[in-house]
Amino acid sequence: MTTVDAFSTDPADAVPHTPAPDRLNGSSPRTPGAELPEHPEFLWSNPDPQKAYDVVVIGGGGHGLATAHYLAKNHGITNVAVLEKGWLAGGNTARNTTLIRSNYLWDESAAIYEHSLKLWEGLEDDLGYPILFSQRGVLNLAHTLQDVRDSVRRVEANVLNGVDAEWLEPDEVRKVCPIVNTSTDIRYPVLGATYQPRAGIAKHDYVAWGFARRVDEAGIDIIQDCEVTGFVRDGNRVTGVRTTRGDIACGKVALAAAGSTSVLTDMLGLRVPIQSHPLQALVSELLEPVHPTIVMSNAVHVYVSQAHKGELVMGAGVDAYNGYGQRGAFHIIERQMAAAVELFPVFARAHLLRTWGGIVDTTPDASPIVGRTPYDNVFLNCGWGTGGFKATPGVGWVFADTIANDEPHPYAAPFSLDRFVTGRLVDEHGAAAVAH
Amino acid sequence: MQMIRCPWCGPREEVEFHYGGQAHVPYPAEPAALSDEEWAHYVFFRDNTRGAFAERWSHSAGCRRWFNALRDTVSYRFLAVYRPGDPRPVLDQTPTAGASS
Amino acid sequence: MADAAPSTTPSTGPSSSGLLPRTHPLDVRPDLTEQTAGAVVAKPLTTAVQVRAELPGPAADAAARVLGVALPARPGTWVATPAGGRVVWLGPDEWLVLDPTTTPWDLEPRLREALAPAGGAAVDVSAQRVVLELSGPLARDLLAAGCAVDTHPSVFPAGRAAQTLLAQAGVVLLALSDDGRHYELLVRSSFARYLADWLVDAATEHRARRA
Amino acid sequence: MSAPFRTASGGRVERSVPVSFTFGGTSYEGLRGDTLASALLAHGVHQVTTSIKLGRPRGVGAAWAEDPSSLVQVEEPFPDPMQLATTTEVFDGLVAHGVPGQGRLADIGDSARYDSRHLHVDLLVVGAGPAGVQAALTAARSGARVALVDEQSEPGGSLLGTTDLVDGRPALEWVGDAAAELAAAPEVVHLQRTTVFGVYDDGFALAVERRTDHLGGAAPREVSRQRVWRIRARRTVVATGAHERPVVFTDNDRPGTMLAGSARTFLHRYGVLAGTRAVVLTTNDSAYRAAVELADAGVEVAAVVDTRPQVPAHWAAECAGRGIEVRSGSAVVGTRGTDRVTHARVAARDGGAVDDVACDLLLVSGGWNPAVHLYSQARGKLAFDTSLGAFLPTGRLDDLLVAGAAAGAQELATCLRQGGAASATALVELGLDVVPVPVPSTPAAPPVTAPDLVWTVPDVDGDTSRQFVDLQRDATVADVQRALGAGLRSPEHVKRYTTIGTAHDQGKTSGVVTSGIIAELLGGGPDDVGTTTFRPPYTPVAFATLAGRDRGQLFDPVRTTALHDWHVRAGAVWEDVGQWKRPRYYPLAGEDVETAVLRECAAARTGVGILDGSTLGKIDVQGPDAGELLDRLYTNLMSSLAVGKVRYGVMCGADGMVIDDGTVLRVAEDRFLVMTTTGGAAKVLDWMEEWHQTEWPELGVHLASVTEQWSAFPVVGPRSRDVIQAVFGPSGVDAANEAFGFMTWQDTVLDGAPVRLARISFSGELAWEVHVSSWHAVAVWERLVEAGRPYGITPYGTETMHVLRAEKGYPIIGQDTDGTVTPQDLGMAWVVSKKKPDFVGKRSFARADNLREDRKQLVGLLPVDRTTVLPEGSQVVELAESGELPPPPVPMLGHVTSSYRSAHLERPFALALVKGGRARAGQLVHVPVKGRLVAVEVTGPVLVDPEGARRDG
Repeated sequence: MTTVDAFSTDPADAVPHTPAPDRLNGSSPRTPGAELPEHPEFLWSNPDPQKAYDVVVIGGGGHGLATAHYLAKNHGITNVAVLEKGWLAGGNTARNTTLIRSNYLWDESAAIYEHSLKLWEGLEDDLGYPILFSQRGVLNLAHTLQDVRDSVRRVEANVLNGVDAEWLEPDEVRKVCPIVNTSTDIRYPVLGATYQPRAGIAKHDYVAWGFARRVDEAGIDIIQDCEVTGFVRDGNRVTGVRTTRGDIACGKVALAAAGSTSVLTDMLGLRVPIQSHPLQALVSELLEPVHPTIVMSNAVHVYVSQAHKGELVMGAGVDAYNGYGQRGAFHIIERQMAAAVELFPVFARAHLLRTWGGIVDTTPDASPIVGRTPYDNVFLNCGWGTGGFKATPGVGWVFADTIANDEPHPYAAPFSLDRFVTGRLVDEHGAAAVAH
Repeated sequence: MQMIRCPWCGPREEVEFHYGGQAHVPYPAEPAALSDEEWAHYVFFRDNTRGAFAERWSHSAGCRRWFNALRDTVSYRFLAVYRPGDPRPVLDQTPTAGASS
Repeated sequence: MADAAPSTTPSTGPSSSGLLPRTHPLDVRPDLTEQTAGAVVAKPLTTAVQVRAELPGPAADAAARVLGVALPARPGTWVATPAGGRVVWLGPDEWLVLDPTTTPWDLEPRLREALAPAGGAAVDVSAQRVVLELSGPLARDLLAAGCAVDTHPSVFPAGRAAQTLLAQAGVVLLALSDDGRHYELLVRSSFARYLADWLVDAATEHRARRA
Repeated sequence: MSAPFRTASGGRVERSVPVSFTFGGTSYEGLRGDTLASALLAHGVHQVTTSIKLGRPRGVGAAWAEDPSSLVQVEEPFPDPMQLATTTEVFDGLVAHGVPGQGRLADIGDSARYDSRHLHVDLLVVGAGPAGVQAALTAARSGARVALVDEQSEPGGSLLGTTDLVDGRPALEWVGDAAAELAAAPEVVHLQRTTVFGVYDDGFALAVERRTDHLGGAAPREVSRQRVWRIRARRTVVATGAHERPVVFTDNDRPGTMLAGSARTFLHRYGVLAGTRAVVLTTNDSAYRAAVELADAGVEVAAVVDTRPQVPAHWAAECAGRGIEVRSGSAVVGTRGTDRVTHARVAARDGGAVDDVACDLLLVSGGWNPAVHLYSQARGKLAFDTSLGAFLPTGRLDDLLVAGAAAGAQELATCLRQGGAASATALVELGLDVVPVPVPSTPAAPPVTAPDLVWTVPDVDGDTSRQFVDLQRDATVADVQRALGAGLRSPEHVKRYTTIGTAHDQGKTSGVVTSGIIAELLGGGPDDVGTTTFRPPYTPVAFATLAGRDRGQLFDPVRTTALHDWHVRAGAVWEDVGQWKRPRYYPLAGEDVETAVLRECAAARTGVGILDGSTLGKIDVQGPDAGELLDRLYTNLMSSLAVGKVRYGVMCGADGMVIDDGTVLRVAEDRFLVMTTTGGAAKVLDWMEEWHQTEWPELGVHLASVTEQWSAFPVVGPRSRDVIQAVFGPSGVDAANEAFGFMTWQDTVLDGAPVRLARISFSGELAWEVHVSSWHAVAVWERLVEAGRPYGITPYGTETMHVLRAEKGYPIIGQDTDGTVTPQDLGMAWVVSKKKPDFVGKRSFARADNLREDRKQLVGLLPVDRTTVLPEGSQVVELAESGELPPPPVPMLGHVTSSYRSAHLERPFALALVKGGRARAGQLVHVPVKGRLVAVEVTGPVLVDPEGARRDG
């Protein structure tokens, strides 16, 4: 650990600042694992926008902040503003289920997600922030013979791409996660699972705030409550951004606005093949540790981990219709609960404590769009669907590189807007990719 | 769980319906005459409107009929439903969600 | 291999006329009525033909001539035929004819010959669905356990019909009386056992109360 | 064990029905009607648990769901984590203990039942307090369909905790009469122990009814433990009351510290004195009632500490009459004690000495927060009302009204009036004739003195680290100060930094206080800060409750064919294909999957086999334009098919990728039968309807699913003709090649049952598909099996079907394709019409990516060792010059889509999608298998009978 000495990477070791003896009067031992490390005394300043910046990043979520971080760190570009229309990291960063993995099928996806995963593995040191990256592994369950084929295919591809992956038979699944119902008499028995041991979870606020603090330290302006209302255009260039906090001139513009991307691209007259959908998530109350890993099941539609404080965190399905409302329909949650209890009988009496929704920007091939646009100085990063959080450092890195060099980073190149014209898609759902 | 007003069956629960994306995107008269880019726009590019959005729905668990709806993508509220072939309705007022008095 | 022949209570059963025997998907649930505290009865196999016609129009007129009753124009309704069957509205140009008095291979060609020249269509769907009768004081409670349609007699009296979901099965629900105590459910044959099992499960408390 | 703090009489508990329970290892006796909290308090037990981070003792802070501190784990009758002592009803055999913050799940599944009911009403009334009861009565008398839903064990709401009079008699008598009237009204559903936990669009509300929890081990097993009510209401009246708000001061978490109104509830509802000597801290008039009533009940009230400089004259007199000291302009600045309050530390607000007043009960009232959760969930906007010091609804919503204390009403009379008025307003809007219900009379309320707005009482030494804002999270004013110091301004950020409001109570008592504290620290009002979002559920709901009956075999429908029982009797091993159960193979005694499949394959290739193919999707397509529609959707020409003939076809999406395939029978000039894959049945019908209805409504064509109507049995193998001839010959069928050619069909009648025979082969063998009404499926199947007995007819399952078709190179859509595969990639350019000007997907074939030479193409693979069965999903690679696998990332050529051991070829084989695969025919590539590199030869996909001689036999 570097800068924040009270922190530890292992949540089990996490101890708050030592309480004064009086605070412990009549005490009993604190609850193991129910504690998180505290945040630092200072995170970011709240400057007013300046008149001009070399780069204006639109979107103060994980992606925008990571992009700003790597602009500063890797490219020495610090005359940068990150504009956030609401509160920092209050969009999908605050609403996701924090799964981090790289076991994607296609080479292009595996490359960028694995790049991201490697960055995650060093991120705590880079940020000097206890992001609680816990590599507890992910199981993707197979329930049908076709699931098994797709799973083996993905495992074999992962291994050849240098991504850790293995296929587990049901008895091995039980060893990794004893609470999964592997009996053969359930409606869709577990026929096995893929396993990526290096996958994990992190604490999303800590991640975003860690990036934000570094960005602030680098002299980059984080400007909240600053909604973009228009662009100033000069031919093939955008020279300024109109905002609710005044006009800001810019050398380059980087869009990292996830579900709200279309609102911006519509202002630019730029068509982007994304659709914004509600995606819900939920948590239970805090529970003693029961679930040591992450389990995902496409067929039964479940994704669940137990977060650091002990709450079960689950992602639900994407609502079918377009929506910007940051909420979804409850029947999706109910179906999620049925699936959870089916696969994890011990969850029956866990309680749904809170539900919420984010806005995911989905593309026709379930892969992101990262790269240049028809504008010379406008760069686009969107379309991450349910996969955005895990990509945070990776996309920050390659997007910053793309912005700095005016050409796509090699990991970004396959994800160009142009692929929808050529047909060279990176079709992750066609290839039975798993959500989240 | 919303109620969606099927133009034929009346209000039914959302789970009886299937979403069909943006409405009024006709199949090109002569696909072969389109450039790759124009064709790509037909196949893959749809509006992603924040606000009133004309879209297609099918009452899949009911009468199996497709229809169009104007829906606010922020409040999710259905502003109008209309039959295929009918033009997009013009609304008198901008809808708002939430408190009304 | 088929020595453990199932009971054939609700089905037509082996015919004495040398015709091929029929089986009913719920032959294996002979105790369905008992298990649902008397609420559910599997009805015998019934001739059913799906009819398509523009209404009003010549095909609809032709259908009315064959059936002896006009196709109901109002969505979500059914009407009785003179032959003792029903014509159920399924869509603005789609109806389901149920006729216990004839065979599919009689009714389908008759309707098709009458309708097709006028732009309509008729399809034998007799084996596509089975019919369950739901009656008595528990009927509405069982429906409320899995069906979101309001079955209150004030809004769903005799003559109303709804294609909807009951639990996770698509059904056509017909109201047969004005007192909320008599319904028919049409369910696709492949879902019939699921739905029967679900109804038996839904009747658990009623069954226990009766015991 | 006696209960020393139980009053001699009064309360709603049943004094003649004692119940025994165990808490924290100690046995206690309570009364039916007690909560765990009231029963413990009756025994003088205040401390329930310790806090999550600091291990500080925590007690009962409130009387219902807003309590932030009395977390317990129920152990018996079944482990239930994170319950509140204040909402858990006691029963014989209850075993529970306090938990600091993490509950424990049972290590076994829960066998209790959970179910749900739909309920449609004109008016949903949430809350059976005075406003709610009056609203429900009004609606009931007007003949409306009404649901009155309340979360407590009996109606009354706030009246359960008071001595109020209504119409000159005890308020609960009025409530009781109202409940009786509602029970007799035919269109009223009155649910107690039922929490409306979420309000959604279009009048949809979800409630959970706790039906048997209070019965403990005596709960009947067949009765669902909890029931979800899915309520669809045309109008909703939210009458959920208000939660009392604490004041934050140093050591405000010590057991014995309690909201003032809650002490009244414990007294009046449960007959329990929460202490012997009390200090009351208040910012408003309401807590004086607690002081006076507790004093009257025998509690020594040491002082009422009122933060306001001027105390209300009426209440000052009431206190004086009871010898209760009132200290105006003062506050409690701290507490003393260890696991229970021993002293309240009282000081004047403008400073001065601290007076430690001995007490074992410290009652607090910082005002009232209307329970606006449901209104806010429904997206109602809130505004801070400075006179009340609370966030209030800003009005009504289209179909939701708020009445009573939830709307900010202070007095009982106002609550009653608002409840009736809201109901009447709603009914008028619904077009119902309102029968007004007179507002019952209530005694005149004393004049109200304006409340004070106090969020925190400063610590005398300026130490804010023991001033608890969120007791469950051990979060203090100091934490809020740190958050602001770190640069955070949004309450959402402060919430995340401090974790305030994220615990089990979701900030019911801490949320508004936090906004107040932030506002105070930053300058400005709570309105500038706002609140964090109220999200469903209002109180936690068990997963299993929401799962309801969708568990076990009812989790997802099992679809069965007409032959299901035959398969069961034949010992089929099942495969889940979508929702269908299909026989995968039929093992004989001692057979494993491999031997069974080899046997079944051999039978089909050398004798005759029979498959239940009834799950294949079937669509009847009728009308003069039937052929035209099919031409537009299939890649090949269907309109040219002659009546009596069969044609194979492929459908693509607009992107040119294969989405389904199957055979098409032309039944008549204006009628086709379209066969789809099992998994594609619904999708293809939807696809056809979508195009027809939305793009080409002018086409005269009608579509109908006949999937269940027709059962379909492929009879396959060199002896299939014998079987077909034997069964259908007597009906006039001639199965000879000349009379019944490949890809033709004929109708016949078997003992009165119409049958359609089609010479279709998905196996490469001589084969017929027998189509018959599912009414006769069993009979016809049994006839076929009987007739086939001399030829060793063998029923086979999906596994053998897969092997047979793979040997012929026939792809399975969804197994050998993945949404990125074109017909050309499958080697099926022949199925793509060059004559048709257009069909769906055609334009995409001309895109740049579709013209690449190195697209993945379907090929056959033959392991050179003739023994390895390549695992399906294995990747195909090219080796480095060295003959070894290069280091990652290893370039991949494609993957194995299907792989089997072939009885016919006497070797394993596979189908694979391989880059530029067709051009690689004859080349060797490699497949890594469990760390080994298996050399395979690339071949064409058709490995058996490429000339089709067998099929055409």
